[in-house]
Amino acid sequence: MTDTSSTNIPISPRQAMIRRALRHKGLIFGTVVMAVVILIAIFAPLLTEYDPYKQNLLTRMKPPVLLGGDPDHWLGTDALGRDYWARLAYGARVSLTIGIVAAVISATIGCTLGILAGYFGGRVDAVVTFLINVRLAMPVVLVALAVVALLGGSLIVVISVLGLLLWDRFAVVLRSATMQVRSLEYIAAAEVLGASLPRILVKDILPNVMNHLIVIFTLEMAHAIILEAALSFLGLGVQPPTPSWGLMISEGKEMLLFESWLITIPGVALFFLVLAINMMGDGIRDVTAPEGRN
Amino acid sequence: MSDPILSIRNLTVDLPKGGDRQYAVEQLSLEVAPREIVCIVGESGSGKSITSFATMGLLPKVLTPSTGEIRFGGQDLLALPASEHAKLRGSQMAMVFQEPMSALNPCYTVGTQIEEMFETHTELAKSERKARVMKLLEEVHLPDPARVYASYPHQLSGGQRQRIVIAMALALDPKLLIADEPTTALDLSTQAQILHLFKELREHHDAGIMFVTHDFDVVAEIADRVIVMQHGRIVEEGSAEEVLNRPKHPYTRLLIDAVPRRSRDARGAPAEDVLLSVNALNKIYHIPGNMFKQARDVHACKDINFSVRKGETLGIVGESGSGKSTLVKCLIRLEDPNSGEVLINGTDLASCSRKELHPYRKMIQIVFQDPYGSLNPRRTIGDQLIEGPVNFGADRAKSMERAKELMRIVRLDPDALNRYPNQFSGGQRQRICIARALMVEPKVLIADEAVSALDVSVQKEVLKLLNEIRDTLGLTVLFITHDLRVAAQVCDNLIVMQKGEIVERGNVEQVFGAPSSDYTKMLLDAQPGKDWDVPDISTLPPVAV
Amino acid sequence: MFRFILKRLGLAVLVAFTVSAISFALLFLAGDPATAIAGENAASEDIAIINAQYGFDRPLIVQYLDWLSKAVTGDLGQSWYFKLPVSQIIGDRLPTTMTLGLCAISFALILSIPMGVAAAARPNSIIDRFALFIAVVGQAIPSFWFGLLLVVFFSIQLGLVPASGSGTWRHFILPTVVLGYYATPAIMRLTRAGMIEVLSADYIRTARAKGLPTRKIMFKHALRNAIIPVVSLAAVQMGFMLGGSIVVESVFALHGAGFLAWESISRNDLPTMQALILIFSMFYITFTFLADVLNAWLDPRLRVG
Amino acid sequence: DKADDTLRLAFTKELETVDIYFNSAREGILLARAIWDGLLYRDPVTGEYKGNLATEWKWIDDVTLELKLREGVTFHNGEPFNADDVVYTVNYVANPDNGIVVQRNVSWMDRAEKVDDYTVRIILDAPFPPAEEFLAGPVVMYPNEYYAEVGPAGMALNPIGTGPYKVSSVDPGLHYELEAFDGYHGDPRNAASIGKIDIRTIPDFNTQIAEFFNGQLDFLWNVPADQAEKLDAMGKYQVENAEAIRIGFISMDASGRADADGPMTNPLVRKAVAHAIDRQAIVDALVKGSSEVVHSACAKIQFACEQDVAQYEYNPEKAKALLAEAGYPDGFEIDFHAYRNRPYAEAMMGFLDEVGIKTNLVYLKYSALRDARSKGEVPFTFQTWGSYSLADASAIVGEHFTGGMLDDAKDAEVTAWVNEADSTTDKDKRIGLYSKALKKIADEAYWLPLWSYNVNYVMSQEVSYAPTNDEIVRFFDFSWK
Ligand SMILES: Nc1ncnc2c1ncn2[C@@H]1O[C@H](COP(=O)(O)OP(=O)(O)OP(=O)(O)O)[C@@H](O)[C@H]1O
Ligand SMILES: Nc1ncnc2c1ncn2[C@@H]1O[C@H](COP(=O)(O)OP(=O)(O)OP(=O)(O)O)[C@@H](O)[C@H]1O
Ligand SMILES: [Mg+2]
Ligand SMILES: [Mg+2]
Repeated sequence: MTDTSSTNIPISPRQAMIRRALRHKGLIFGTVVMAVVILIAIFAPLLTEYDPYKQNLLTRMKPPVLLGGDPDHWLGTDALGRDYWARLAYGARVSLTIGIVAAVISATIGCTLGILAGYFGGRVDAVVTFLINVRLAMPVVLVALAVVALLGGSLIVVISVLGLLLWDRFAVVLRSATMQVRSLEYIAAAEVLGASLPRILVKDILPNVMNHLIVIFTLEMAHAIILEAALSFLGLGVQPPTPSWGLMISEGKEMLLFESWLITIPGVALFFLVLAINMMGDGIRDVTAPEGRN
Repeated sequence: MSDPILSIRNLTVDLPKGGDRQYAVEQLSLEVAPREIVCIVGESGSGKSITSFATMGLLPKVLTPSTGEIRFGGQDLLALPASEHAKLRGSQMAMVFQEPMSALNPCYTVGTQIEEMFETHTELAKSERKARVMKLLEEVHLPDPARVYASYPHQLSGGQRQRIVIAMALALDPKLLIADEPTTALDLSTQAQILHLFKELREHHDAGIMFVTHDFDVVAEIADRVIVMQHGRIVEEGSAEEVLNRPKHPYTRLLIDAVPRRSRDARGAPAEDVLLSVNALNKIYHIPGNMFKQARDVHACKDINFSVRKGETLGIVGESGSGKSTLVKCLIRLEDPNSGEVLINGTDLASCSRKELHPYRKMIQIVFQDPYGSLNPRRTIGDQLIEGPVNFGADRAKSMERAKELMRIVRLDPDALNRYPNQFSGGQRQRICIARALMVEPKVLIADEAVSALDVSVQKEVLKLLNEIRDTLGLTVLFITHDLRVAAQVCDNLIVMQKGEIVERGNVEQVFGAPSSDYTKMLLDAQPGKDWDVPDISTLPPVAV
Repeated sequence: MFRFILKRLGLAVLVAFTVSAISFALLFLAGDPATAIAGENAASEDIAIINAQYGFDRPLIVQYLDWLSKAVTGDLGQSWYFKLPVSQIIGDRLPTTMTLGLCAISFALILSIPMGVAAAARPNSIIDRFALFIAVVGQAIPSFWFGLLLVVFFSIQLGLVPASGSGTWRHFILPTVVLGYYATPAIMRLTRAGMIEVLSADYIRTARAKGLPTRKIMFKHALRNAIIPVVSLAAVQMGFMLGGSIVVESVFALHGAGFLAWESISRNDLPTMQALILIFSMFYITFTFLADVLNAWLDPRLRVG
Repeated sequence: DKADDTLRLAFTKELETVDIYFNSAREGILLARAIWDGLLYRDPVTGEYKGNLATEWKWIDDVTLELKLREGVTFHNGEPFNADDVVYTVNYVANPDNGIVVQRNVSWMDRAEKVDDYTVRIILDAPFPPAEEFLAGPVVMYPNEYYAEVGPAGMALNPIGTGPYKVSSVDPGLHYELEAFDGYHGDPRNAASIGKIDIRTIPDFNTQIAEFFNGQLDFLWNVPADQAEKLDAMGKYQVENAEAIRIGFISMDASGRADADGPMTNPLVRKAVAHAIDRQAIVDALVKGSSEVVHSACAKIQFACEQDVAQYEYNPEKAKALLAEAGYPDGFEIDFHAYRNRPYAEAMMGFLDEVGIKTNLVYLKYSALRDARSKGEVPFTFQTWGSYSLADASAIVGEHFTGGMLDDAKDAEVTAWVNEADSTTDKDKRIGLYSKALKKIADEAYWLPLWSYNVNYVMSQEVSYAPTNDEIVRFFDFSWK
């Protein structure tokens, strides 16, 4: 008498997730906007014939076509006469790179610390908790600003500083998520079955904290992008002439009261990108852990 | 009999789309009279709780009663506006829930929480309210009412909390008291006291009591009338005596048949050679304090000594927190014991380093209690089954063959190997866990409350399977349980633990027939439904369905 | 309990020391103090004099210990830039930042807690969606942009509030909104999630079975439990706000400690920087400590064992 | 505004201290000119030196200057001004132990001696031709009794001078209130016309403009060119432009300190750089105002600033050819350091890019960049120099071409000429020596001088003020219309 009628939930967790995802408006909005930005970033050279670095001091600060500008430059030109659309399109690359790489760095640090603390507990946990406290107690924005101010803000410096700055949330969340997973009996079962530590971490812990990881990753990615803009605002973001959106905002800020489109265009682009990433993060959380929201 | 307080007619509650079935309860009719305990029994998901929630007006928003009426005190509750219904709650009808641990707000003293009843529903002055609360606390036999009054829930034990909830329910002398599995989460001894309290209530108050449970022993202990539910429908109804001893409906018969007997299944005696022995094992947990609490030590296992022979089934019984799980965790080295030895085939596992331990891991395997937490939801069944052999160096393809074979042994479809755990029911998961443990061909199998979370009928199946496997594979089994009946049924020898110590040991007949420790006597005494001899269903006359 | 307070204080001091040691090393390694002291138009010979005068030729660790031993006695040194005692300068600026920080956190709490509660009471309702919208926008809008927009609209166009300065309470309105809004999304989300979780707890069901009115259930029984993690978060956010209000302080010309810190970076005024970092980390530690105490008061499980 | 007779303006940076000897900021100079007097005064329009606290002065020999002091002058606190104040001030600031921030302003003096109550002698270390310029600028007179009592810290919080304005309140770094000094001696400068000056620090320039729109500020200074143009176009405000002594330049690592074999050691490369950048286009599009392209390594209005030097016109083809000749047919890549005017730097990078010189911008705080330069780690940098508003070529050439930390050329010949020029008082000889030095600097293209700077001032309609071309705002010259 083999029990064959094994299921009353006929779909796999992955299928159920996809179904929920397709019904989630925020997630779809976020993903679509992200996809558009990524496509723009990849195909920037095809989308504009202008070189984002090519200046022309004779055609400075031409407003966008909508505000009665030159039809050759539909989004206008910046203070050095560079095509604004070309800078915006190429700038998507920079902003995405900053977001992704900084988040990868901080995820690596934060996850390692968080998972180790959550898994081992005890002394390891005490050390990691201490580190997290140090990190939180340190006004790292200031320290980072100091470092960038003194070392000069190259793309690499900015990304590494942001990466070193944003790991705390990964550590905090993954620590508690790991603790929770760690207390489940399948971890004990795996141990009893002789699984090695790395194997347990990779096969049993990581997949089960993955959704937290992804959600925080998106949040921190958005955070990194917006922080870079803030650094740029204080004059310490990536270096010109690199077309980052944060830098464009910071350059456009000069003329805020007179040519407000200069700051509005990259500002809106940045706003939507960050909005989209956040909505994606929220969506992923809703979809992977539906109990989290309702 | 007087007029019913509550009468439910043709109640149907719809389930949201995509649920297990269309209705949570369907065409349900029942009555509760004053001074009467009506037990509703049925397996998990049969709609017992939904019925009580519908009566209290506490249904979750997604569930809506579609037809029928619930008449209470001359009015139809379903037609009543929510605010009117709220006024009845507490004053006219009250409810006691299953989980005493979480049923009280951790932020307020229990006194305040009981007083709230008077505050909301009466005009009593503060001092009078307090006096009434004190009286209630006495009525539910709480020691030192003044202290309890000022205590926070977490300072009380589960049984005490359940009494608080009952006191709260009785505060305004309601006409109807609904108890939804009020003893399921409690220890045997506490359960006995709470059941006793209910019986007392029936004597001293006029209230009609609707008592939801899934345990026939409890039914036998207190019920006047019994209603049996299955899949949202009432399948049988009658006086307790009738239903318990002469069940008519096949489903009722199935359930009653699954109730474990107090006698041991006949089987051959185990061999003589000792396979596993534990000497002077100690485990102390250090609980670190925080800013507001002292650190303290919990001596979870004290000088544990016992040995198990090859092929023997040793039962370890004891109430919650007595150290059973800690003991087995030390055996399999999920915890490191503070002192003592665990000898298996002459090797001391307790003193092995992690590395040395590895080859011995496969000797002892374990099946845990929680069927939902013991399988990794993100890995396929097959992947988890071959985990063990692969870790011990076996070939993946060969292990997969073995996994298929074991799936057949635990009576599951081998094709299910590439599915995920969430596609299986609790009973099926426990079988998978058993299969997983058996993959590495252990000598000793530990079952830590392996069947406690399952419905009786499923429990019976899994127990049967375990017994079969033990016999065919010649396994030695350590069977941990708090259910004396189950222990009696499957074990050869028993160990009784209390507060980390072994207080009694011997074979089943000795322990049950002539217990030596007071603790064991008390446990035996506390079992509900002692007066009920489970009828032998096969001897009952067949009934047409 | 006394022991644990001691232990906790010890840990706090250790955290503060670690923070100050790290920042000391970073600051002194990355910048050249002498040039900073000399100022922009200083000539080369000026710098050599300064180097000898201040003892920058000593090993870093000696300089740190020297600084630390003075710091514990309350002597935070002299600002290289203002040539005034650091404690005096910071003392002048802290009230502004504290006022701003307190206003902002109050604003954030007053905005986000009721909204989080309302959203949790009716998930997926219009209120919930609106709250979510506020939160998502709050996360995405760069605060300097938001600040400048508010200035353009409320100060220049409508002339309702002053654009900069810290003279009266009206000066604090816009900065409070900008800085407070920054903390709002996190607090609101946590309140909402906490409330949703708590509302499904058994004791809420008990409260309903007691026939309590909804208002009482929401605010007496649910909120008190849901607010506990929010208190911790608010403490952390408050710490961030004090040290992270640079942008807001610079836009609104509020000369608070955050802005002072930022300016000190640009001026390489290391003693001021160093003292501020120490003070900010102390703040963080104090706030989290206060949050723990407050939580213990809110949650007896933490208090009585 | 006129209604309450208060002129409101803003500083962008927090001033470290009002004590002029202990700050090196432009804001400090502004306040100093209002609060204190120098012994001499240089008319900003004619460039002529006039007596101020001294009425007559003459050189006794190359290193001794005798001055007759003005009688009847009192400080804001009532202390009378006399020779003791001068002797005290000069001896205090000339003493290196007192740590005056800008040593160059004071180190040329050795001491002062009192001849009688109203006659003093200032003794120099060595002949110092621009002495008069310094006495008319950064060296101002402090009250001896008061300063001896309160020191720099007290002076910072409650400054006392003889100038047309006295200070009524100081909130260090944040807020200053000045009010007209009734007892001002009134020659050669005007007494104050506007009753009160109120200065706040507003770091964000947009906020300053917002406050200006709101009528909370009456006067904006250092307004960036684009904003000034827009404000002018609004027609509601007065926008004035004035030249500044400050010039911009690119310094190149000719001596190979940063990289001994680097491209910048090759004069052909340096000349290629000079030909590659269209300075005129940048001036027209970005710098604007009264700025002009400069060719000599100093500001035109400075004494001995030779203008007849080699000039490098914009010619990218020639630049490419020179690069090819120098062995870089495909150009090269190099770090380009800068600390201010990022758009100008970016524009130059754009031009360099066209001829094949790839630049990586390293944008640093001034102190960090200066530190890097003094360690010789900077091969190629965009710098500016304001010469402390001193109208003498030594203020810029003397600092950068005499082998010091900021000297990238390390040309022994130039150093010798400049040192000789700076130790003689013979004006013609100085002009000749500077001419030789500046010509060689241009011929070798050690620097690429870029343009002179200008300053934009924006005033509300009520304010009347005629800016001068030395970047200094003189409050006593303001009046209401
Ligand atoms: N909130 C809900 N949403 C959807 N379905 C629900 C909800 N609550 C209960 N159900 C479904 O209603 C049916 C009856 O549930 P009910 O809680 O009454 O069972 P029960 O007999 O009390 O079981 P147990 O013994 O496990 O408490 C089940 O199929 C369950 O899945
Ligand atoms: N990891 C731990 N840290 C601290 N104390 C623990 C830990 N695990 C168990 N304990 C304590 O040890 C004692 C024995 O617990 P154990 O889990 O062994 O009991 P049990 O008999 O298995 O109970 P149950 O029937 O509830 O499973 C309890 O008082 C428990 O609180
Ligand atoms: Mg139920
Ligand atoms: Mg257990």
